[in-house]
Amino acid sequence: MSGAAGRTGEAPVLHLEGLSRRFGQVQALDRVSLTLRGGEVHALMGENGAGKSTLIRLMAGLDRPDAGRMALDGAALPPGAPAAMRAAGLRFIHQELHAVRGLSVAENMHLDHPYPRRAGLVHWRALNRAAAEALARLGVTDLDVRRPMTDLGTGQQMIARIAATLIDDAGAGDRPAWLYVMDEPTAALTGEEAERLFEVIGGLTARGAGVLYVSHRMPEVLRLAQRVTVLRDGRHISTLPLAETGQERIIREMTGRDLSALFPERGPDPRGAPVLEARGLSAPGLHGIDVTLRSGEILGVAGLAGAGRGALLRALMGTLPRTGTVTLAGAPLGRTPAQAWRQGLAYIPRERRSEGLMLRRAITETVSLPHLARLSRAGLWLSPRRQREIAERLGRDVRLKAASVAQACEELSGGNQQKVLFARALAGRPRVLLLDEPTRGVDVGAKFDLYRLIRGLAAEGVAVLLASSDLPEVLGLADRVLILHEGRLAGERETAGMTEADLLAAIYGARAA
Amino acid sequence: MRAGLRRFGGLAGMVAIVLFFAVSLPDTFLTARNLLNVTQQVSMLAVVAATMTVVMVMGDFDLSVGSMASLAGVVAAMLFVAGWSIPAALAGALAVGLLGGLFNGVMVSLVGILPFVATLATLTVFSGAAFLISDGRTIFGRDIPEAFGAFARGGPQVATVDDRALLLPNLTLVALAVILVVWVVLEQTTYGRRLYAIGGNREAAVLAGVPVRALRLSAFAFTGVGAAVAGLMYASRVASANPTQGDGLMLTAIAAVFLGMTLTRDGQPRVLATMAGVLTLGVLDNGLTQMRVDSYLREVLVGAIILAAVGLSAMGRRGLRGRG
Amino acid sequence: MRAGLRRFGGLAGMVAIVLFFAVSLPDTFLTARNLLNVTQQVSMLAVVAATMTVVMVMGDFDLSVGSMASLAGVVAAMLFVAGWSIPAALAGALAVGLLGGLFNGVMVSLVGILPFVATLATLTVFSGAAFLISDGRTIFGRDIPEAFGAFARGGPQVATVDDRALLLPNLTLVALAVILVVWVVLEQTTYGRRLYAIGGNREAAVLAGVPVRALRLSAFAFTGVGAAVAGLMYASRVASANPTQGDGLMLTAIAAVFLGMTLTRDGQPRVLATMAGVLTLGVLDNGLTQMRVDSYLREVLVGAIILAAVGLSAMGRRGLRGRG
Amino acid sequence: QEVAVITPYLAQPGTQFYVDGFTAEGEERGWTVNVIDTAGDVGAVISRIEDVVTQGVDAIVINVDPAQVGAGLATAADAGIPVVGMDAGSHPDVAANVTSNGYAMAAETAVYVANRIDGEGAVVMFTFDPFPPVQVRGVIADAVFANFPDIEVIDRITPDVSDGGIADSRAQMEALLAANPEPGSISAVWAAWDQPALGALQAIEAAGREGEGIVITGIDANPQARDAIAAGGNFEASVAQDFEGIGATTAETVARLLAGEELRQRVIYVPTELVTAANAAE
Ligand SMILES: Nc1ncnc2c1ncn2[C@@H]1O[C@H](COP(=O)(O)OP(=O)(O)OP(=O)(O)O)[C@@H](O)[C@H]1O
Ligand SMILES: Nc1ncnc2c1ncn2[C@@H]1O[C@H](COP(=O)(O)OP(=O)(O)OP(=O)(O)O)[C@@H](O)[C@H]1O
Ligand SMILES: [Mg+2]
Ligand SMILES: [Mg+2]
Repeated sequence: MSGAAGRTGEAPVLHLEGLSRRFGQVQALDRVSLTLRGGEVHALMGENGAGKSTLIRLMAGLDRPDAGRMALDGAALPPGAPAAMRAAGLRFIHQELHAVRGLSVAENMHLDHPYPRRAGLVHWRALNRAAAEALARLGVTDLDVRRPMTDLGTGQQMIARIAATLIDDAGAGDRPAWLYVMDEPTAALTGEEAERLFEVIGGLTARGAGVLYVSHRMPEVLRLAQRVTVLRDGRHISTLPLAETGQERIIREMTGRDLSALFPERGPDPRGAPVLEARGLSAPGLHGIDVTLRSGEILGVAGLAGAGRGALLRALMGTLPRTGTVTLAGAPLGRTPAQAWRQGLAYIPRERRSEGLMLRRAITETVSLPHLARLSRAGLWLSPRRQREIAERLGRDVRLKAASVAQACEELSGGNQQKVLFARALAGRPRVLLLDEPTRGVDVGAKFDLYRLIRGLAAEGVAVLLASSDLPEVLGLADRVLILHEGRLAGERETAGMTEADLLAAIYGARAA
Repeated sequence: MRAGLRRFGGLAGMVAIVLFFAVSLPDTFLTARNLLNVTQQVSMLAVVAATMTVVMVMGDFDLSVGSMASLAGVVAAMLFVAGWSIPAALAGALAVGLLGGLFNGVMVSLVGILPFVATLATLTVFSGAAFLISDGRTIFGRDIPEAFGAFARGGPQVATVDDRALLLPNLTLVALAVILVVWVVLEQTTYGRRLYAIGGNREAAVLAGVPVRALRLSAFAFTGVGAAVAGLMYASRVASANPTQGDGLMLTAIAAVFLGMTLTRDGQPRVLATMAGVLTLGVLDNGLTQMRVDSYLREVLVGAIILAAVGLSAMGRRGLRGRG
Repeated sequence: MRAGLRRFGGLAGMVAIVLFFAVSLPDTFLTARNLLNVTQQVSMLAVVAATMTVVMVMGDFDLSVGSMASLAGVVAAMLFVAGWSIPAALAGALAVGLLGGLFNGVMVSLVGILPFVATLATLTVFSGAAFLISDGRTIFGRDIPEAFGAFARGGPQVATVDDRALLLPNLTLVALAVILVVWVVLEQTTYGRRLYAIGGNREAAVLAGVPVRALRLSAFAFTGVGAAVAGLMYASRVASANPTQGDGLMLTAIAAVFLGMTLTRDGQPRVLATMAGVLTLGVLDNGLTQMRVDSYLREVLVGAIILAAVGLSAMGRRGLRGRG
Repeated sequence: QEVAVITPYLAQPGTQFYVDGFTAEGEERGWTVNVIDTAGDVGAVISRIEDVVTQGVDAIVINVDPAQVGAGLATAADAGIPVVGMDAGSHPDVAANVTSNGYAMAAETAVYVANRIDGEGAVVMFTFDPFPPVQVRGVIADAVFANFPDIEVIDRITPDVSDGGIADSRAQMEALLAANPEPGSISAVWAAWDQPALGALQAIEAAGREGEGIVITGIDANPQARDAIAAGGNFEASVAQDFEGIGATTAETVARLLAGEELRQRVIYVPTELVTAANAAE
């Protein structure tokens, strides 16, 4: 079994000493030292771009540090050698979700270690058995591991990747797995799935294994971790036992500023006349939804995974074919994304990298794309200067941290990438803002900026439709919440006075109904 | 800064090639006559490469341009044989280019076939059609109107050098016109910007309201017409048409676009950079021939130079992104 | 289920083609002799396509296989001329294939050039080298050892039909051996599964610590050797070598892989599917020729059939994903 | 003095021989001979003519149809550089064309076939119309066979010539044999050059039908064809062009032009010879 290290009584210790890594102008890590032990959950916190993932890539041997060393129980580990790190008992779940198209679940679970073999050839039965057993440890027994990974939903894919680290495959002479490094594992999980992960983490530490846990979700960290390390701008700020640290202190150390609350203050109720009205809206995955959205209103959309939150936004944008009537300020809403943007809808998609940004292109290009016709002379001749000015102004409005608007989006941290998409949405002075998981993977500081931005827009009369699986976010921001279940409207509530437990009950109640 | 170095590295390489020939062939290389000649020699390639740039901007390819060029030439020639006037026959050939390009566009953007496969198949279809129409023959001699062949030989006179008229070749002028059109469309219009957006992230472009299907379709039509123009230029130059004569243009045009991409920020295709690539290839052929380099060795050298240019650029780019 | 329909649609199409010829050519098509002949005719294509599958599995291409095949044939022939024994000359030619493939691999995976560009450039280099080595000539006749040409004509006798020996052609056996090796490597070893992982999601493979560079490099080497084998088979079949004889293999091999991809779940390249593609192309050529379809029309038909197969598959696949 | 030989067809054996003949004769006369191969691209022939005109050679030799490279010929004429065709074609800007008589060669083998099968039977033709000199041969053979009422041309095949034509011709012949399984259903194969004839021979032997007396003829008599003819199998005849003679005669013609001579005869034929088992070994 993996995680057997505790048996000797002495928990293994991994020392990271003075690790530095620079990318061009960015000092992503600056002499960071850290000690990780078996038997505890060690949280790693920091704003977007603080260097968390960079540190993890160094630990995994995927990248070499410019300076510094790593040692396990005093013995130095070679840099840039993924196999050696595996042999040292380290297991990784990296940040971005990576399913390999065309390979089965079981094969995806064996990506980072050799397949079981018989006579030199792949032993398929053993492969599938190992994968199924690992999944069973997470309580998943009804999943056919021979299915293609890409057939699964995001949550299930994440479960499979977590399970993959539990496969017992230490080779001869290797140290059994004892340190599990998880970079935002719950970002794509539902509450239920996350619970199961937490149970597994509990089991691992009980057996003497250690976990390095990265998350932007404060409640999870407070609940799971024994110690917490904060990075800021690539530098180590502090490592403290969690018992001695409160949420405020962590946030202060992460951001370097005091954020007294997670959400900006509510002003007077800004809700005005109806702007967007949908009657009997149906689309693939949606059945007969009626929605009224008022100007200045923030309307949350909640539900279990696959309930149709994303589909609702996509149907409004016209990227899913829809039936039923939808009017915007009394006029029928167009059926293509181009018409929707033109009429004053703005959309921030769920997967910013694949659905929103042109990663290799300048920030300006992403920002101006939906508004090209408006930003050009006669709708045809480009005006690069005007596009640049708009991008610069909006960049300031959303507090974008970038060298210039000519910088490529891929060089920005996740939170700043999300801000680029907000800038893009604002460039058209929208009447209705459609947000799909707008703060996924965004740090608390940037989240606060975004929340304030959303509030500010609402105060100016913009109607906001906010689809999110982050319940505190829905409750903290929205005036009203729609509850979806299997593509149908299962409830509609004012959020005033509602608690997280109420909302959860409503979501699950919808399922029971 | 490093990006700048890389790009200037590429440009410097091209300048170095020109200087090398200028020094090695002091009397003949850097003469107006020779340089004009080079522009004429590469004019057909320039047209194909420029319009190929239009689809490559979206991250697509069109492998059928060569056989479309052959087909267009053969169509014009057969229309001449059928007694059509020159303008009518040219219009007919261009219409074939447009239809072929639209067909490619439909296959790629509506049916959803990968451009590589779709245009590989239409390459075969167009080539077969060229053979069918011409019955596999070279159409030449009396069948081709005098004026058609004369066009490629003519051009406005710009000077008299050594008692011989120095012409600005008509083919060069045609190529310049096509390049200008492509440049304006790609760099100065929202249409072009949207094509670049498709290349940047197709999914994001769809969600941002870019009519991706219509644009891809039209871009392939553009490339089809460009290939037909080049085919007509070729037919005029050789005053004849045969069903394989344009085939060699395709790979060379793609090579020119890639060579040009080493010069641009971010390694995107841009039409002026493509032209630098085309001229480099043309100058290499011209200079190495004049230096009596064996034609086979010339081929090896051209391949090696492309590899060196693209390789240096790739390494520079990678250095920029870190050692990842 | 729909995916199943789509795949069976593809297979059904191939079966329909065979049935069509079987009915149209009742006496000659479905005979052991003719079918064995088809396997022999496609054997070189099969080898190139099988090893091309190895790089296409990673989402890469190798455009240089055709000129590598030509080069390998020429190298062997020149070594024969230089008096080398048959095994020594064959080893020499295979070594050239290995080196060329490694060179491609280095350019793609270490230098970081797009496979399309890198192998386009090496296509030119290899082809130039083949011309240089052979001085542009066809090497044949007394220069080629009798036994070398005889190999392609021979094979174990499997039966006697109409008083004439029915041979299982040696070339078919070589192709079967190559296919078997590729199948085992791709489908039954960790190595092959890693190649699929690279093709399925390169970034995921990198994060999982898969040695992407080393694997890509080796895969290109594999394809280079495959191309050399095919080149030698070709040279044996025509008992001669010239510097362009393998060039046509490249596009056809890629077409065969794509045709095969219409048969697989998820549209991945798989070697057995590739072989179905190869056989389809071979059967089309054989059957249409027997039906005396004009060779130009045959070309058009083959292109159209590829388009239809891939197009139907693409539409099926898209239907599956919704109208997105 | 420097002479440039520009050809798109160097990979073809015939071209090789006359380029050799030319080079040998030229070097004997002390010339620098620069051979430029454009690998099938006729347009590039114009470009290379322009380049060597710029470079300033003394004479240019081409072996493509001059009508197709008129732009280049005009450039050369403009610069006063003589151009001589080597198995090319006639054109006002080509001082002379040295070649074999293609009409006569095709007539010779077509008539050979007709006589050998006693004027009756099914004939398969391999032709290649895109290449004018070969196209001429097909026309003559068509006329000869049309003149025999009992000869039926059952297929007129244009093989894929990217490899010279052996492999595809063989595949096509195999298909035809399969389609015509009865002995005697194919009487002869007439090929406009040797490679298809060799491909057809391989197909017939591989099908085990060499005993049916199918007569094969080619044109060019390349060494592989000579071997096959000498072996006494189905491949019975071909016509030898005197390639080296063409090359040498072209060189002589160039020399006469360089010496300032005015040429009266602008097409110069070099004699050919029918090759059969009787004289193939020579
Ligand atoms: N390959 C790279 N090239 C250039 N810059 C990089 C690269 N990888 C990371 N960076 C930069 O290094 C810094 C640290 O990035 P890292 O991904 O480690 O942040 P993080 O703490 O994981 O942030 P997040 O919470 O958004 O995941 C950022 O400024 C980022 O832009
Ligand atoms: N293009 C499509 N074709 C057919 N069905 C679709 C399509 N897109 C979405 N659906 C269906 O709609 C339902 C919900 O869609 P999706 O998986 O996008 O979840 P979602 O709407 O984002 O849900 P949530 O945001 O609540 O997790 C699913 O059952 C899915 O099968
Ligand atoms: Mg990170
Ligand atoms: Mg993050």
